[in-house]
Amino acid sequence: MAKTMRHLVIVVILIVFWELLARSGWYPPLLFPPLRDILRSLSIHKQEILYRTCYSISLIGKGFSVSIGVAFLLAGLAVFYKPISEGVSTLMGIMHPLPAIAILPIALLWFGSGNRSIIAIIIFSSLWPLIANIYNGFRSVPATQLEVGRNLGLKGMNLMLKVMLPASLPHILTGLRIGWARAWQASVAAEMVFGASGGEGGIGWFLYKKRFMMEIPGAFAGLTIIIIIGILVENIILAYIENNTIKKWKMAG
Amino acid sequence: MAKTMRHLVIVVILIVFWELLARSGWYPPLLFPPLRDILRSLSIHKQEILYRTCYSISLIGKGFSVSIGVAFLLAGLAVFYKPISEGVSTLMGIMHPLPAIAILPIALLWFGSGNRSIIAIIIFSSLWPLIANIYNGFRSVPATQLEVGRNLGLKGMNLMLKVMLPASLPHILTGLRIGWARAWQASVAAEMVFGASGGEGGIGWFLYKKRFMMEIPGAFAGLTIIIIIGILVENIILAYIENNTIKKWKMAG
Amino acid sequence: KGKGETADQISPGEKGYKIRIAEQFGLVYAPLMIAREKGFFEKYGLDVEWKRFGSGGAAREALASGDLDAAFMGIPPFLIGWDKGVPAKVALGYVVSPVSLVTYNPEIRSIKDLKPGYKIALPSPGSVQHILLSMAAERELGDPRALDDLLVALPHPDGAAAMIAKKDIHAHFTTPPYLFEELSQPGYVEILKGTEAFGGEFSFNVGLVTLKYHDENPQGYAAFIQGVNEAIAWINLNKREAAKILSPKFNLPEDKLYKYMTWEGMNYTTATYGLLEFAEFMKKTGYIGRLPKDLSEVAYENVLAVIGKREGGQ
Amino acid sequence: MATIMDVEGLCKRFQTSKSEITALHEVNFRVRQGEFLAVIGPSGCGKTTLLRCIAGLESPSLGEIRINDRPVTGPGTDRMMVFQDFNQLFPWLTVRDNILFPLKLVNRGKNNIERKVLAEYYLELVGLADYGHMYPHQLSGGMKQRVAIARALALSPKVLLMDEPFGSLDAITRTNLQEELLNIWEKTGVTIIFVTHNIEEAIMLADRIMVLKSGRVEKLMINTVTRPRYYDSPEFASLWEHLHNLLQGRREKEKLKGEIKKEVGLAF
Amino acid sequence: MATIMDVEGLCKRFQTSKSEITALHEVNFRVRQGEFLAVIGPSGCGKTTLLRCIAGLESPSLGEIRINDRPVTGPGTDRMMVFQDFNQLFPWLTVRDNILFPLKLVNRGKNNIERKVLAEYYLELVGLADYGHMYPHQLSGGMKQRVAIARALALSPKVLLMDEPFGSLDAITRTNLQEELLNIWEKTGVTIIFVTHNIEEAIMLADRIMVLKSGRVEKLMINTVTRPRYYDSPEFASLWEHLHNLLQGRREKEKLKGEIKKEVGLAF
Ligand SMILES: Nc1ncnc2c1ncn2[C@@H]1O[C@H](COP(=O)(O)OP(=O)(O)OP(=O)(O)O)[C@@H](O)[C@H]1O
Ligand SMILES: Nc1ncnc2c1ncn2[C@@H]1O[C@H](COP(=O)(O)OP(=O)(O)OP(=O)(O)O)[C@@H](O)[C@H]1O
Ligand SMILES: [Mg+2]
Ligand SMILES: [Mg+2]
Repeated sequence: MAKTMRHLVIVVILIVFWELLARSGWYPPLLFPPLRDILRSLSIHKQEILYRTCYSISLIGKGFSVSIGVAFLLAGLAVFYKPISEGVSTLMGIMHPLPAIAILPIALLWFGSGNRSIIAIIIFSSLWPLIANIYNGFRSVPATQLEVGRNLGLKGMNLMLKVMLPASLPHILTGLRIGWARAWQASVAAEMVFGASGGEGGIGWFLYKKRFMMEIPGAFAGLTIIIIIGILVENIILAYIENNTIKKWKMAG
Repeated sequence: MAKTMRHLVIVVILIVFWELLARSGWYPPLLFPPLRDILRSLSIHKQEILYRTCYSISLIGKGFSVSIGVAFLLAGLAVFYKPISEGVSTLMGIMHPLPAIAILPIALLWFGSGNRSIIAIIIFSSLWPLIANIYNGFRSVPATQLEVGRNLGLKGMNLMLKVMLPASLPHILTGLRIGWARAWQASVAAEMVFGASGGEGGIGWFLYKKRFMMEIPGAFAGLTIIIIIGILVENIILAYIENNTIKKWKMAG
Repeated sequence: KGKGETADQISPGEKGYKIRIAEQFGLVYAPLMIAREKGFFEKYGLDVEWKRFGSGGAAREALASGDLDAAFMGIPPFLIGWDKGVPAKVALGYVVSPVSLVTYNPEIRSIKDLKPGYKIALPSPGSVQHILLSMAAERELGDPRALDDLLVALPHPDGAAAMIAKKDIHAHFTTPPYLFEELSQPGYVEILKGTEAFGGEFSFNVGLVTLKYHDENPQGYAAFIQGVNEAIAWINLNKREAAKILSPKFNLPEDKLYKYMTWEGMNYTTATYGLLEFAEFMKKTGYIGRLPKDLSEVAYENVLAVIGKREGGQ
Repeated sequence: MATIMDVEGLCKRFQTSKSEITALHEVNFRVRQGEFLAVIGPSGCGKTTLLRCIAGLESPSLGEIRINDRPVTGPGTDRMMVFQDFNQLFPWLTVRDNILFPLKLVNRGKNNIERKVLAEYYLELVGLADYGHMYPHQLSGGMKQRVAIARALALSPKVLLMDEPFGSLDAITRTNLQEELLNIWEKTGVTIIFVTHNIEEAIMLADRIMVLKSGRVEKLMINTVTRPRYYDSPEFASLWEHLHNLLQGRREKEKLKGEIKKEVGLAF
Repeated sequence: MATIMDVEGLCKRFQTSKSEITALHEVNFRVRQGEFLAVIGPSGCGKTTLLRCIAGLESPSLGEIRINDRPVTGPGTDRMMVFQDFNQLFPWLTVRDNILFPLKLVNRGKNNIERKVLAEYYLELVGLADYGHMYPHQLSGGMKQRVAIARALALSPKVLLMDEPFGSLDAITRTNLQEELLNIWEKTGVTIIFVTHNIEEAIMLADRIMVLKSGRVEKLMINTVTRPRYYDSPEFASLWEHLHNLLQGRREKEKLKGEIKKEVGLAF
């Protein structure tokens, strides 16, 4: 709790700093709106923002769960089969420096301009950190625990599920944390560059529209939501999982 | 060497796969060019590509070195002063989920439309992973080595430079690796979304132009270069540093 | 007014006015590229700092932040900015260009056939294309926002790629060279032309100058107008040579570029068409919140002089 | 008493990138039902490798291991291993669940209630009845080793394999656990093979002591000290002396360098 | 011989989030120049804390430590600590550089050549003259500890503080190192305070043995066994027995539970 309080204090300092800058007159208020305007815009658009946020989250949900599945599959196979491990590491070497935006044209070509492209971008950006962390996790399971598992007659899939998975939880959570941040970033970026369709579209599309209609307080309202969601997921959901697992068990990554 | 060979094999398989897809006729050749066209485009534009790549690298060099400096400073202060550690962690919580693209409008406002904005985006995207890893590294220096340092009369800056820095090298290298990938991604993405300034512009601007004029083989030539640079930095420069430091010393992150 | 007069009196050879101009990329910006290549601005004493932007949105924000003195964009995006307080006015017309809604789907022959489930790509909300589509929707479907739920915002090249790949996108409201590229594919047809939607000719792009620059650098302003004027005049007289000069810039064969530049409906001209019509429509349909009381609110004296001649003193 | 385990001609070679290491050379011995066998020897002599072969975690290069005349082909819960490592409990399970989890796996006990009763019984046996709800990180090293012993015993293995289980404990905790282990051994009658490099520990605990050196059985002797054993008894001291000399050889000053070389050999 | 170190009324309390732990209660003793003092005691009795206070890595809550009558206020190279941890060498430096680095720091030796000669001398002293170019990860545990000793000696400290330096080594390596340490001690005449929880080790090495229990000096006795010492001499056995009883107290079966509680207390 004390930690949350201190974080709040810092957030308040940042907000005050923003407000001072906005009122300083150094920047045109058109582009650097005071807090009041941002809040007003938030309250005006709250329904749309809510809808778009849920929409973004649903897209991320789909993409991220595919990523997680594929990452577990590949990392699991890579632990047991050397050639797969080589293949995955080469693919990662090639794909990691590629900005997700650079693959937009190919995504468009293969998946069309709809949600599927955005989901593809989300998968593309979250897959590599997930694989890397899960694979690392699997490889750093204490040898003794693995052998205890084998001594108990576990092998293959069973050993994976009952020993390797819980034993690599700290790394898996790190992977989820980074993967989530990247998925969220990718979904917003994809919609901002790439646009989305009017009826549908997530918070990135909201930002995009507000920017093009020069409703800058609205754009900042969207940014605020992105930040808040990021903090919520990080500090509430992931922190909750951590507190009830690896922190409770004192497992270190 | 054997490893490099195996990686090469995988790359060749990927290229063959691409060529087969391109020739299959499933996708319009205008959008999915065969390898020959990409290579031709590479050779036609080799001068421009070379120039633009160097330009991108120089921008990244500037941004990345600022990032590294700031990251060391903040991580170093955070290790010694608790309030700074809290502040940095809150800032990271707020900033990490923000896609670099979403801060483009603000960058534009604060830094103008020139290189400085692109450098700002590069700094923004590479700073957080650098800080996180360096800070982690400093905190995981073996207590015994720190105490040996203190026993030898080292403190403050000296202890930092002579013990903590080398002892946290594995984490620092991880940070550099991730930070580099993010800086490179950000510079390409920023130029693609944002344009470039003056008469100049990097490889992202090249991609942008080629896409704009629907010269798809040229765009893929640009992508190829991005991939190659990524692999070079990762497998040659960083691998060289690793082989001559932490691998030689068998230090584990 | 007096300032318009001084503009005409600038003689070649003077030096030293700084101006920051947005350099954008595309066929419609050909005159600007010619002016740059042939030094028409320098000829009138301008010292140009070129700034590149990836989108009109970014250029508009730069105008607002005072980072830029002059930029080119469509009338609707300008009006949206004006409505929100971007301190700039129209300094000259620039180009009249074909802009059309293209489809490859034989079941779509007019916008009435665009039923839910189809998707229409255009560059961004609030763009010329978006407003034109609204105008057509109002006329033919009775509701300016009837098609809004079908829109997909895609940058031109991505839109064209999606059209050619026939993935998800069924129609694309686009401009040259994508328009030409798409129409040269078998089975791709125009179902709505910009002029039909608008009901006449309109400036596809206009030149904007910030109030600050206009007021503080009357000579620079005049030189800018002169430079663009001369470039446009030169291009209209020397299309062949212009194609030759610009062909390496666009990486296009000279012939193809010439064909594009002389396409029917492509007209580089400093006259401004359609300013008020756009404003009225956008006010009526809620894209902007106010209407200029008087054209002088959105355009400088030299434009008013021309419009006064052409549009009967509105 | 009947023979429970036969080790015949056991050889184990490891292929490394540079060379081949022979960890065990032709090891032969038998273990009787209910016996307590200690294995001692210098570092690297093959003690762990021997236990791992018996546990089925390594397969022999040559030779055979038979439990009740059936050859060992892989790991199984009839031979439970207790490691030196404090890390051998699953940190995500409570002490009780660490014992219940293998019981469920091998389907011991008819239902959950019966298994819980079993788990409590073995926790009681190692003196940890009150700690079932705790997580491993909340226990001291000695307590963790006791849980590991309880877990192994709960599966009622034919043979309990213990690889320096008290190696990282301080002297006093160690002495306590040795006494407890003897108690449990007496109560359950389980067969124990116990690896250590501590001579006192071997003498305190075992019926027979096997001295392993460079992968060969140097000696397999009966522990003549009568139980209960005391450190200060003359028999204890003489056996200690005997084993100490066996292990160290007649060491001269000059040998020191040679020893260092051997250490380096291991480190590379 | 002259007194080199005075410890007077030393108390050390640790503030934890839940309570205050008193690790040392009123510890008083003196160490003579060139003496070899062993400190033994059960886990958690405060041995490490005592060494750390002397090293200046912790500051006393009460009382004072004086070296040659000057009070200790912080770490310094006049008191060099050798830790139990194999991790105490800097992995990024070769064995030689691990010794040269502190020499350069404290400006010992006039120039680099002189410092190199010094480093070689101490490497020779611990029997590692041939290993100067190697990195720590290429050495065995015992060799690493010898390098740490050489590094500490190279700075010619007044007092060498050793915190269970041989704790994680196997019996044979340990015996060798004990002999070597005695040799070095004789050659250099350095004062040594040596923490261990191994009774034999304390008897083998020390002039005097201090028994620490719950942060108090339970006993500070002169080691009456004459050098060279043998494990099988009757004096050795009787001192061993005496210390063993002192450490363990008269332990009854019922006490076991109490001990476990204590362990849990530590683990929390
Ligand atoms: N997986 C392996 N690969 C290669 N060599 C191995 C492997 N396991 C053990 N060895 C080698 O086999 C020999 C015997 O090792 P083992 O671990 O059985 O010794 P130990 O008697 O248990 O030693 P310690 O007392 O140090 O635990 C050593 O030389 C060791 O280096
Ligand atoms: N930094 C600290 N904070 C809180 N308590 C501490 C700290 N350091 C030591 N203690 C406590 O002080 C007491 C003495 O610890 P110390 O490490 O000196 O024991 P020791 O005799 O060295 O034990 P061992 O043989 O296990 O090394 C213990 O109860 C320990 O928990
Ligand atoms: Mg072993
Ligand atoms: Mg200690």
